[in-house]
Amino acid sequence: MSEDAETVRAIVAAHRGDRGPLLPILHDIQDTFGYIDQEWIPVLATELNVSRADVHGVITFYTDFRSEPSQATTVRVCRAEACQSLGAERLVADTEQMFGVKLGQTTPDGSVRLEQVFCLGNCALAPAVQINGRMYGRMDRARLVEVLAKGAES
Amino acid sequence: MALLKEPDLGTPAKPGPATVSVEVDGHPVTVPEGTSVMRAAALSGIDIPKLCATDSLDAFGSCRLCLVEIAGRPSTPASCTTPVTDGMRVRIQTPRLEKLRQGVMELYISDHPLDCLTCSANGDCELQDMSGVVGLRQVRYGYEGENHLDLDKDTSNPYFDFDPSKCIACSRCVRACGEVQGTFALTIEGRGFESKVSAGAGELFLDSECVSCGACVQACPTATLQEKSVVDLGMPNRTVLTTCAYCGVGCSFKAELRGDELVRMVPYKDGGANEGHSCVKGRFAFGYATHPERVTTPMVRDSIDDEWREVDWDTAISHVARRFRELQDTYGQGAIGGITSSRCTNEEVYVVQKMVRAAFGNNNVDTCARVCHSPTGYGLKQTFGTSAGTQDFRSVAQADVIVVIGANPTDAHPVFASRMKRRLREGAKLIVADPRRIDLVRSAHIEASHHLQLTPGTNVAVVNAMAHVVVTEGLTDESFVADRCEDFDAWSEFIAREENSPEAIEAITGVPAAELRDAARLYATGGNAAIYYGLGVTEHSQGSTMVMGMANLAMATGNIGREGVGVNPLRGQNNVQGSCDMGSFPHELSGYRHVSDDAVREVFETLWQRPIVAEPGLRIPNMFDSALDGSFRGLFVQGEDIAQSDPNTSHVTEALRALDLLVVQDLFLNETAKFAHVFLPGTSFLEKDGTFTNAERRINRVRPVMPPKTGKHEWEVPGEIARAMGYEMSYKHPREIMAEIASVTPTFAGVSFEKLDKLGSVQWPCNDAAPEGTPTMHVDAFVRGKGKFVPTPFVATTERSSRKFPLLLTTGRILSQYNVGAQTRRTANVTWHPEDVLELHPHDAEERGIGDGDEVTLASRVGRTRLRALLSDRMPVGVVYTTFHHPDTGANVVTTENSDWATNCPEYKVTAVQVGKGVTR
Amino acid sequence: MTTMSPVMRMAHDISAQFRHLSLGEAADVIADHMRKFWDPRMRAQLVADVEQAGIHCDSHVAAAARLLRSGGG
Amino acid sequence: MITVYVPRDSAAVSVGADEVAAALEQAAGERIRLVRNGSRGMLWLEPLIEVATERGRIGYGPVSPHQVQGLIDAGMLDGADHELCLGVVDELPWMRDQQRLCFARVGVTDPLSVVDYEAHGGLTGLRQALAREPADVVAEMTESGLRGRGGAGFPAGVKWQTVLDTPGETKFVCCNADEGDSGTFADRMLMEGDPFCLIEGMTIAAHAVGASEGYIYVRSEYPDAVATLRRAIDIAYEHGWLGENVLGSGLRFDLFVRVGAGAYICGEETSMLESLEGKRGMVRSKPPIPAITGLFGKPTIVNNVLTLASVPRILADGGAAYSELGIERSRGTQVFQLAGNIARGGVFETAFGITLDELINGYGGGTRSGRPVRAVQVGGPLGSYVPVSQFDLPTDYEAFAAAEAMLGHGGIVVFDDTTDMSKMARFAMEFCAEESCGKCTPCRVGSVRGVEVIDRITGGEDPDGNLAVLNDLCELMTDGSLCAMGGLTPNPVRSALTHFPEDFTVNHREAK
Repeated sequence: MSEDAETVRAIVAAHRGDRGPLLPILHDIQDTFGYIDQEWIPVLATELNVSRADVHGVITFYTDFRSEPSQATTVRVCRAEACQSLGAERLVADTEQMFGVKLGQTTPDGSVRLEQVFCLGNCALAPAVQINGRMYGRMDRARLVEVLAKGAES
Repeated sequence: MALLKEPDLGTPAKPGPATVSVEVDGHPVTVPEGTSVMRAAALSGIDIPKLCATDSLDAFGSCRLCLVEIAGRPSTPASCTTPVTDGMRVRIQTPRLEKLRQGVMELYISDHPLDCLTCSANGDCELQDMSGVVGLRQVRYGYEGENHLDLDKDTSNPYFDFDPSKCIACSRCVRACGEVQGTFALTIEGRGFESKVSAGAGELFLDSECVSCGACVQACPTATLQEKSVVDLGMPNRTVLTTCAYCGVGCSFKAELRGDELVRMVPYKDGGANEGHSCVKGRFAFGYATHPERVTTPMVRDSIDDEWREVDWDTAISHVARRFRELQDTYGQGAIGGITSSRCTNEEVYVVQKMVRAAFGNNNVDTCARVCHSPTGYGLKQTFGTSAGTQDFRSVAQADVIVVIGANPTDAHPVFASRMKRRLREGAKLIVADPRRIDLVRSAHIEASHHLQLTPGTNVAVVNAMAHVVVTEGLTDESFVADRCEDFDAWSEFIAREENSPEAIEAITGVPAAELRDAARLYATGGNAAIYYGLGVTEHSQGSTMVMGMANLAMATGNIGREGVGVNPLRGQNNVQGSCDMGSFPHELSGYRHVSDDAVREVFETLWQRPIVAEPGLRIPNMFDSALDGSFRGLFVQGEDIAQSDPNTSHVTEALRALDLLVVQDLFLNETAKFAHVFLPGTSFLEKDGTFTNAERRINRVRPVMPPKTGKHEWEVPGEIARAMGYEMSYKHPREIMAEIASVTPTFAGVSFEKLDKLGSVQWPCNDAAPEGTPTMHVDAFVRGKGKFVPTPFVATTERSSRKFPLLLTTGRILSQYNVGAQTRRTANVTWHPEDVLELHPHDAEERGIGDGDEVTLASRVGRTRLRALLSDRMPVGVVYTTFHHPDTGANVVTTENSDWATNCPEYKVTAVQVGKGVTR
Repeated sequence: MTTMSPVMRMAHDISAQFRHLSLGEAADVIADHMRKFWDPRMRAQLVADVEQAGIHCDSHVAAAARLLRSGGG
Repeated sequence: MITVYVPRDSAAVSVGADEVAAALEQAAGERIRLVRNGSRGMLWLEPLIEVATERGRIGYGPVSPHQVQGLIDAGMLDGADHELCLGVVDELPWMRDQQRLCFARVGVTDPLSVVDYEAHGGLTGLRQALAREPADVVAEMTESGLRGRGGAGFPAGVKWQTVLDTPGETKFVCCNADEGDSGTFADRMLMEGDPFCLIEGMTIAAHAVGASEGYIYVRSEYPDAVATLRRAIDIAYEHGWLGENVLGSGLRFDLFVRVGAGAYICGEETSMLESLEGKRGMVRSKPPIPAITGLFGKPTIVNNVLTLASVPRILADGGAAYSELGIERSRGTQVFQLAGNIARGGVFETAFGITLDELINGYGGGTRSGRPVRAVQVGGPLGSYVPVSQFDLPTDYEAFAAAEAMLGHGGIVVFDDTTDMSKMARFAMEFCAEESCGKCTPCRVGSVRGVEVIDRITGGEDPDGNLAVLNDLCELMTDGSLCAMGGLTPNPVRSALTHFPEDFTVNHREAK
């Protein structure tokens, strides 16, 4: 914990001088650790001279921030209108069926996490899916299987 | 009176003259620029429905109940967030608006328990009220939809519960915690429909940063945050307006009763000192008043080794009178004296000093201010001409630079601290001079520009160096000095000497010269600069010198005589200002007039029909010394626990043991009472009728919430003793005492209970020249005419660290406890501070093999005690800190007899000590 | 460390504050302070203590005590 | 060396552009100079390879990686014909008919090449601006008639004038790049395809109003745009386009990219400011307006990406030239985005006034599924569903408003006749419930109840009564919400109810 706390402090230090730096800091922490541990909230509060509640309120407002560590491949299926017009809801159903979990859940073996997302900016090539940060267009069940198989290699 | 419901105008007042005229449903009203439509409507007599708006908080615009129509605009803006414009025509009652409001309420109620009839807030619920106001008749969504009804209640706080199932997510609690209190312990967790109030990072209230000030409870419009006492006892049905009896802030409260039972204390919005805010002590910690350990019957014993014997009042009083007279007959008129209490009312204090002066026939009267703010009295009298702070609390909102020296307002004066922090969040700069890194130095959203972390005992060197920078860098306000002050040249010659330069004093104070120079420049050039100080200034061998040093600095920079500036003591106890005002000092009659002044004495002699001794009497430490040498034999102590609060406990107790008659009047059998021969039960503030004067010279009414549990008003007792001693002194009501005070004290000439009842409070001087009181002093001229510069050479205390006692101990307070703890220890406040601890730097701890929480021995040249260690980097290396709230610890066992050269105020803040692991030797 | 009487200790504390003044000025200020704030018994005690201390007494304290004695305590 | 272009745009990459580029490098690495350009915006053709020839840039697409070798073998590098060959890209009707001001360089240049940028007219506007007084620059903006492209259509010049007129030592320029609306991707394409244009626009804005710092708030769903912008900003600093002395003019302007964290509401300008301050993205009440009390309480310009990207051209050619384009009070060009179930989706920049029909059935080629169009949603998830019967509507802010629709940012999502419009109405409420900041009651609670009520209606539970409740709720959300999120959510719901009432009846649904 203390070593991690030092890392957290170093991340904060890298943002000294930035205005309103909490979001960039939270992003960096999540990029570094994959999540934001509850125990770092007091460290952040002290370093940034805000209250613990301030930090907690921000973390819980934004859906990007996770409070639990996760090794899973994140599959985010776009459910916004443009993707719905080309069968996003069917893709969601297919994906849920493939992995046996609902959106917002992680497979029991911890390998894949399904999430919904509203718009990836790929609305002319719908439906869109983002897998570990990379975007795919014209997605369907078959292509998803293919991409995930490839992704496992790279 | 019936239960007082204060009007809520929805949004805070805007400053400035009323210049903008608008029409609300045809009613014209003129308001200051920037006023919200909601407030303008309220001022015109029309309440717009609202839930998230309340006039203690900035407009938020979330509930959408206050929508209005404005001529010429198609939309329906929220009236709370819409400022008025001249000529605006507002409609608040139209079919469209009524439908919208019903729609909003329909949504609220679709996610709210339907238990109004059994709800603890029934009758005091804004949600309930608004349902009625908007005429809600049905909830067409039904109650089966998504909801928050199964959320768990948090009952962790000893004073209030949090029931999120009743929350309407208006954020009033969150905003109150931030805007009013400045703690930011609350937030909204999540977003959208999942939004929910969270203490800290999803913690229980008790585990969070919450300081239990009650602002959130006060702000909550539903039963979500509610006092446990209301849950247990039910809604109060009548109100008594009164004044808190804890610190010198002097908050106004509505004591709310159900029948004769006090249910809760609610801060009063019209209270000049607190403007609707409170702290954990005043708001919640009043249970001591009805604590079973209260003594309510007089008791007598011949020897302190005997058991107490309960007697009736007449027996007790005649016993006291007889014994006092006997001692005077045997040992002389000056062999007895009295100590007045800073916790009692002005009227109660006045009669005690009158008893001493008129019935005892001497000036052996002193007050517990001796051990806290007597140097303030001396120092400000010498320089400015009167023994009191220069500003009202409101003034801090105009300060651009705030200097806090030897004070820890967030713990000791929390409500004022909140006002100060609000100003700091608005951008005022802060300089803190304190050996400890107190919360103000750095806490959520507050950060001092400079923390002058000086070695204890070197205040004067620091203030001299700041003045040195002002004088030598040409930052003096020359016209102010020339027009308003005297003796500047001698002082400036003294202060400009090299020995006072920051570079020269760095070695003494440990404060880097550059930091000090920057701080001095900021003070001198940063706009309105205000100094606030506490016992970290006064309780030193040079306490009085330091007070004068600060006064010099303020005068040199022209920071006196207007809003936003000044030199201001933060008084420790509720009525320490008042007890001093009332003539409790052995050298002064009421209004700070020396006993040697024939004209002043004559006023009293004429009225009292007794000669007044023209020479000063004994001060408290002198009384102890004289008791030990046998010349002082009898003492009346009103509401002060000198055996716990005064320094060098063994010396004090020896002196008390030496007395032939010690009469103690108090609520509880305190430490001092162990040495008493007569115990007279005192009354709590809930039983008192009179006035307290706070740190800003504000005279507030204290009104009885319940009859005296002792069967006698405390103000009656000195009169009865005096009468039994042969001096006729009687009043039918405390208002007569105030009338007498006003008749003999020019600064109080205009004060009366009638005026206080009418105006709420007044700040002295209150007389023909200032019939409604004086918020800011020394505006056109100083009370003494010209402000006097007094050279203040730094003289190091003789209490120094040594090989045997290498650390310096300094003492202070903590938020939840108060003074010797007699009151707060008898409430649930012990939850937060069950024992005194010794704070020390991890380095000092490591050197001694001490771990966090270890039991340690604390020893000084005069005594030793034991307590638990708290490792804290708030402390500098070499300095340790503790509080004196618990008699078990008895921190004053180790403090010395060193005292302020001018006033004998003890040097609590510097004691050379050693700390050892374990309870050895 | 010799034990001083309380009044002597206080007198020394006061006189220490006025080292920046000449002996004569200091004595005036110190004596004036004692007249204003000290019970006459304490002043009398100081005069007695100073006499007893003789030449070992601090010069400022002694000078102030002389003024107190001549000024009628 | 033959210059070959393969887009780096993330839409192109999402359908294999990286793999195509890799295949090209492998097959002809030594013969070609491969430029990763932005996308031309003809997204149905991605991955689109362009080969520079004497005739112009010849396009091939859409290309699969495995087709690359065959294309080379067929002489693609010489511009030879092939079944995938599209001819000269600039001469395709889709490209030819556009009036590309904002998107002039997008797809044409290497987005991070300063040489390309200046060679294609970059910095002209900034140089013009720096040579003039701030007030003149603002006047030029006012004259152009440019209205905010983020959706609300507020005149940019008026906003800038307010910031200019508000005294303050510190002022900010904030770019709202939180493009969260479904059906919009032009901001992303511009940031990925011509980031210097945005930087230049913001710098001009800074000069015009006296700002010294700028922030681009990009949603986290756009990692490629973030990376490209950051790189572009570094390059701009290296070349003195940003920093303490912009182009030697003495102007100091520092520019930062900030990344959102998964909150649609942060596209609302006050919520975005809160987020930039490191807080929860809670909507602020207005007044005060951000132009006076904005980021950290300072006077602040908040403009959308395309608004700011329009600025360099306005300054280069003059406000009058810009205002000659368009109709009525909708001046200049709009970057339309054709999305959803459409045969030829992408961006199409043209002057205001073009009809929906021309865009959808003309350039867009109707649905991708080949079925009849049933409705289009214009202006994002808060925009109305427009039925085919209204396809003759000219794209003009006021004309759309009159038809109870919203042109917004010009995003158009097409749905075919299999779409159940009651589901889309329900989704509008669901989306609002998912993304509401939670501050105001109509939005926080109303959206949740909206979903429940629509479920009751479509479930056949007292349809008339519940329709009345839904109508009241829509009215409450429209009139009572704090911001556009709650205030406009009724648009898709109401329009679906108005134009497709049959979709809300049980019988119809059971038949489907």
